[in-house]
Amino acid sequence: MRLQLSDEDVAFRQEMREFFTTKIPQSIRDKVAARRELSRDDIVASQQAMNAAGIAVPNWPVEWGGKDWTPLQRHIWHEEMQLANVMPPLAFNASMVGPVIAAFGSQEIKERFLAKTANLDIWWSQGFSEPDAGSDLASLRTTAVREGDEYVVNGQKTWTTLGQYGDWIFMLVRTDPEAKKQAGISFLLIDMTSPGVTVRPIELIDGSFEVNEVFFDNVRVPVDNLVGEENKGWDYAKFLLGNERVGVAPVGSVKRSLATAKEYAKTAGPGGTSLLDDPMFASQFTDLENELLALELTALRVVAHSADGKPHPASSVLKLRGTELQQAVTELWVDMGGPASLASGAGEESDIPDWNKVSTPTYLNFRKASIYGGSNEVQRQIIAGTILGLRG
Amino acid sequence: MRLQLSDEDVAFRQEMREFFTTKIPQSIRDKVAARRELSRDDIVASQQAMNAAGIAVPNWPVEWGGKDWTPLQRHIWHEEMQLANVMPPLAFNASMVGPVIAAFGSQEIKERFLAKTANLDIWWSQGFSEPDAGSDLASLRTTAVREGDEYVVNGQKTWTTLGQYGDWIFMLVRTDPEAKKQAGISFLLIDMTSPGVTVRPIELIDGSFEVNEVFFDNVRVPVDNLVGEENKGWDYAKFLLGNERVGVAPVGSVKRSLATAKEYAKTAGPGGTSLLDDPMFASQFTDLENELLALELTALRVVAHSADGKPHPASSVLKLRGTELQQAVTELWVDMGGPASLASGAGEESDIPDWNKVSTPTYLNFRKASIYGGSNEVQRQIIAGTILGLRG
Amino acid sequence: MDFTLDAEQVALRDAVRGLLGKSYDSTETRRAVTKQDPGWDEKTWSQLAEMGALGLPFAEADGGMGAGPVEVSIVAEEIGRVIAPEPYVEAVVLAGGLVAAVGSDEQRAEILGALSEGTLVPVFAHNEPGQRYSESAAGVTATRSGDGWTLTGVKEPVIGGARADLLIVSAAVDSGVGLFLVQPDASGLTRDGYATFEGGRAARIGLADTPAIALGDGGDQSAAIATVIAEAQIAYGHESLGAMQTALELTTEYLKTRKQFGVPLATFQALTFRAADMYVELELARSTVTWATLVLLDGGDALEAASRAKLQVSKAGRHIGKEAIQLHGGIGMTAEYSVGHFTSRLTAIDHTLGDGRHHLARLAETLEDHEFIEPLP
Amino acid sequence: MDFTLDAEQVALRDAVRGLLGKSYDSTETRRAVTKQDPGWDEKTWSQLAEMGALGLPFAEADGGMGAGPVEVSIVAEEIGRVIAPEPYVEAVVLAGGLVAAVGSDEQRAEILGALSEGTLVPVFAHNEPGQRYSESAAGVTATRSGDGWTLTGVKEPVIGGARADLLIVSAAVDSGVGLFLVQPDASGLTRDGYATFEGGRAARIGLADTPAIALGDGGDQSAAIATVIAEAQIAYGHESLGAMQTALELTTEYLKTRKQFGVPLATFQALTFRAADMYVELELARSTVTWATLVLLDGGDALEAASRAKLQVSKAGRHIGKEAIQLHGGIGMTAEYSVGHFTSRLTAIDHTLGDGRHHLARLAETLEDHEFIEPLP
Repeated sequence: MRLQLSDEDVAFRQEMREFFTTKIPQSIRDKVAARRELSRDDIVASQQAMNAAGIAVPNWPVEWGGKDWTPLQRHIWHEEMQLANVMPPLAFNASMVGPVIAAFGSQEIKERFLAKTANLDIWWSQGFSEPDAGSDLASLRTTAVREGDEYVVNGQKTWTTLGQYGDWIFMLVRTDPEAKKQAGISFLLIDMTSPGVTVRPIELIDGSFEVNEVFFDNVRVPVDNLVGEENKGWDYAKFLLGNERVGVAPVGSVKRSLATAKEYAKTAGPGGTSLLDDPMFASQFTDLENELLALELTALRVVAHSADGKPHPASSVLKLRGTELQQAVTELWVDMGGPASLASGAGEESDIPDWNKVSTPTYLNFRKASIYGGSNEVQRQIIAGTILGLRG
Repeated sequence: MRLQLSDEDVAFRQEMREFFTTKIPQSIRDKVAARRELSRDDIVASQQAMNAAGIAVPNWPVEWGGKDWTPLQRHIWHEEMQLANVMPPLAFNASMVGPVIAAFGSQEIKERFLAKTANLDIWWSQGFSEPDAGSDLASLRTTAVREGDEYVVNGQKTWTTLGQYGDWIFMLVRTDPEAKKQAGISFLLIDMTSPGVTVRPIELIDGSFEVNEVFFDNVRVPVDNLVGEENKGWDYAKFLLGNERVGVAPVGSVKRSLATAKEYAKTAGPGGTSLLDDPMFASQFTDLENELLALELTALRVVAHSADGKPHPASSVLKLRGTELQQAVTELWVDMGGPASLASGAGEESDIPDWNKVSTPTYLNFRKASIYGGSNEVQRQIIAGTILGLRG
Repeated sequence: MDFTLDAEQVALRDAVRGLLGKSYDSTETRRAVTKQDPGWDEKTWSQLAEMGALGLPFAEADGGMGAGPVEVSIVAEEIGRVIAPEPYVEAVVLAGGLVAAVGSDEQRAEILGALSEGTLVPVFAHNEPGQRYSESAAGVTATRSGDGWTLTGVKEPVIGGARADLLIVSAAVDSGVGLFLVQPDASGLTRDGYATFEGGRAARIGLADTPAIALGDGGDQSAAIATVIAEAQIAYGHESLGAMQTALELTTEYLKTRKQFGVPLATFQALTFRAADMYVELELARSTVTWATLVLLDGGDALEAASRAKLQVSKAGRHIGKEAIQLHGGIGMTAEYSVGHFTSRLTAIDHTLGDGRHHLARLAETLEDHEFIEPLP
Repeated sequence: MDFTLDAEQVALRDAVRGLLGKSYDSTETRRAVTKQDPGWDEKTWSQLAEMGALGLPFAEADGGMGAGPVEVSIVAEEIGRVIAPEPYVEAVVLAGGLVAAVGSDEQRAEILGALSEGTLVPVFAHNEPGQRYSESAAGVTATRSGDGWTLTGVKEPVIGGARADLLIVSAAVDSGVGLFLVQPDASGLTRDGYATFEGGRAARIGLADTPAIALGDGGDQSAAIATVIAEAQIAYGHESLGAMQTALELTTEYLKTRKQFGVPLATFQALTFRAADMYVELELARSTVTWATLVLLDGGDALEAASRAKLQVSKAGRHIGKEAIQLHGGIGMTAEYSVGHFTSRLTAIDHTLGDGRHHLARLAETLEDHEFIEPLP
């Protein structure tokens, strides 16, 4: 047992800190700090800066741009990024479709896609969820019927995050309607400019447009765009969802957000007094800091034990508690604002500070955190079933 | 809508307050206030004082000693009793077996039992729960086999509260082994001095002995001791459990306990300072007071709507939240004590105040409150199913 | 002690429910209304006036209906059930309440009459940037000027401030906090309106030597302000009750009808138990808020009652608002579906006139004044 | 950064687990031991000594094993797994720790040697009636008397005080808080022992001009006391981890095997989800407590680390202790069954050396000293 990082890891941490605080445009990092929405260009610029330095997709195989980092180093990379207000590489590219193509795709498909995926020259969208499916992913109904060298795809996907920016979409489609639920599903890549693909943005309760419905009406897709084998898509999806759970705890970004809130709190009381002089606020900050410490340390323990890249079952703890704390911090921001938190739509002429304006939309928006990407109910099920062996 | 009590109810409240604070021996009320265990004699003396005044069993039919009170008056009676640190009449007698006998018993059985039951000349125990049944009461296995003018009873009951004091026990027994679960159950009265009845006290985690196992080994019971009809016992039990849920919220006693805690808190800080100057304690007291107010008002609403003596479905809210608050207050007492809360076994020579000595045993003991008498899980099931119509 | 509505009150409730149920028959209808300024429906407002709902708390001599806090609470609760965006609490309870409390005979008759008829919408301009939930006024000062006054400073956010026909502005005077009537087109006045996250409207009101008339005698009105704010807090409590009730109904309906893994969600006890906990929170809040209205009716301590109600509603509203979305899952996050709007509105009310934390602190100051709370006098 | 035990540490854990598993193989065995004074098993204590467990943290020169906080944490956690009543943290970490920190060469060799061998049980007499979790000493004063000192006052509750072979008493001296060695049979000393609710033992120690010898130089030992208390707080954290782990295991086992309505309780998602939440709390507490031990190893800020660990354990221990009983139902309330004893012990530890509330307040004082917490130096 040892607390200290190795000299090598200390140096690595320093290198990352240096990189993220100097090589990512300050203007983009300021936007993240102020919790304003990033444009597509901002996100691309961030990722390309990382990719230029060879650190956008460290989790990929080295031959496709990955790094032979230890799990701890990958964790440090991820934390330092968030502490520096840097947006992580687009998950759909870096954590989802990239690793699937690298693991299961043909050489041809790897060459077609991986470099562009790492560099965000292709913006990927995710086509997994369907209406009426919820957490029951395998009940999907979008079909892909083989006709010669093409699949004809019909159906509808939903909750496609940032689908409005998407160039390509990776899909789970049903290729064998006779097979039982999980069997008969394939993993297919579709050019979103194909005729018959329609993207409809869904407005969220905070007024933002970040998820979409995507409709497929007789979309013709070359069979070359199939990843791996036909009807094996469920296996690839499980692989993907497993990766998704690694690094799911937004520790660094929540730490940064709480630290910033604490700074603002110092003048957010009536007449510019410090809210930290209010024992209830001070206790809440202290408690959240302690809970975040526990979460961060748990993430480190998980990292230290994730040997072969497979997700540690305790990853569910990170997702569950991580989103709870994330939501608690967004709520604290609103509470700090008091009535100023109402002024979400206030313009330039307003006397309300900018941070008050974004607080409540952010709070409302982050209600999603405990729903998307495996709801907290699903995480509890995983913990109860996989870790505690409690199966109904 | 009106806040004020009617003049009549104000007078009634005054009358009750007067009675409970002057006619029940102070020494017994002091014991309750100090949360010390009452002896059997204390409990009998309390109830007999009430019965002498004709107010021990107001919920019974008037001809058997009941009062024609409104539900609100019954509520006031119950609250004033608790605020005055008076132990309510023994529930097994007053709320359970008495009403069942009055409603379903023969004239003969009423005459044999009701007056003595009201006066606690007979101390009743409850023989419903069995080992391995938990909340699934109807799965009971104790049998009563008819042999001539007698039933022969064999089996085991458990969680029999204060069974060590019991003269008689009212039982659910299986009289028709062929019938389905709820059918085939009868309601039988058994003299606990009968040969073959054995009471074994169960020690609880706080070191107290208040529940018991009761064993029945070929106990011969006259058929005259059957209440109502054979195999109709489940109906009577449902009637009884319904009554049990009326007035389940221990509002008055928790209010009294919280008020007393607040008083002690004023000198319980280091060196005799006030813990109420600690904003965290002050907030917690304030919050608990507010929650208790909400509970009390909800009890009043339920009372105002319980027309025919049937339990309002929102009774489950009272049991659920009432026990949560009860437990929260017992925990607060422990927290107020700090390290002095360890000194549960300290004797006369100790410098630790008596209230510290009883705090933690009380806290541990009251973990039962959310388990017994319909666990809080059962209450949630009732709310979800009966009120919200959510049935799996 | 009686917690039931009488026949007339039931009739009022049904009438308001009928009207608002038509005006806001779907999420789409409400969204269409809240997307356009003024953020609410003038026709619905007129209909509320015709029905007498806008004049309920005011004396008949002032053009009102001579009803009381119970009738107001009925309307507020119905507003909440469909989260109607009309500024009922803001104009009637808060602004109207101040006029009724301190206005001269003339001011009362003129303003409350027009308000009751639906032809004049007054709002209370009280919040100031950087002052959180302060009940005093530090950022706007009033100066005598001839027979009248001038005001200088900034009020923000002022709910409904952009559409208002009349502003009632709190301002620092020598003796404390005064109240002033300001015309929206008065000189030196600027107003910049904007939408709030739940579909409401607020504004920044800038005042620069803006002419104003004292509401009442121009002296310290702190006590009246505190009382009227308490009345509004309690009315907001009822609005929240309505919203929580609908959020719970939407959630239980969803659990009953929505299937996952081939069975209704209501099969999953982990979900239905959470719905049960929502019900518990709602009923406890309902008890406290209803009690607070009865305290007003009884002439009891309005400030204490309001804080108790607001605290309970704050906790219940957060719990129910969050759980309603979570138990819906993804659909609950979308603006096209209804439930999220209820969560939004509950959040907005929570942060209007003091959230739970604020009222807990206020109540904590009086903790040692009583042995325990006696709810019935 | 490494959170894993090395081979020697694993061997220590297995050895202690083997020993304690035999000593406390059932609830009945433990109850038999705790019902009789001194409330623990002298034979088990001797075996722990033979194994070297009692001398772990002490220098070899003082008769110890020269190991460190990690090894101590391993023993404490095993103690907690079976809630062994032996006063390990009390005698070794707390009393022994004070001697190691401030004792003279002679005192260290004499006391720590005998402690390590299991022949002398010292305890720290520090709590005072009415002083809550104070780290100073107000109720006992030390007065110089010839070469030595005399002490007057009351210490209570002193955990293990009745059985102790040597009392280390904190007392007010001119320069602050001094530490003194007092023989249990010293003149003017009275001790009244009693059982504590979880099966432990405590005592009132009365001192009246009782002769004492200074531990160390007789000056202010506040800093050393604070540090050693922090070490004990962290060790208690490990004891709690062990107890929480077993409470969770008992609960999951019960849910798997116990049937109700004809099916195992594990069928009810409302119950299994709550077990999942217990696991979450346990793992988060485990991370923090383990980190705190590594901070000790690294020579970091012991007081901060201890408060962070104690706060997290307090919350987790309450949650897990309550839920473990609730998910068991009635059987969980009985002394014959195991789980309630774990809840009792967790409650006792929580209120020893500061509960979560106390440590939260302590940490809040340093809230503005850092931007955020950096756990790895």
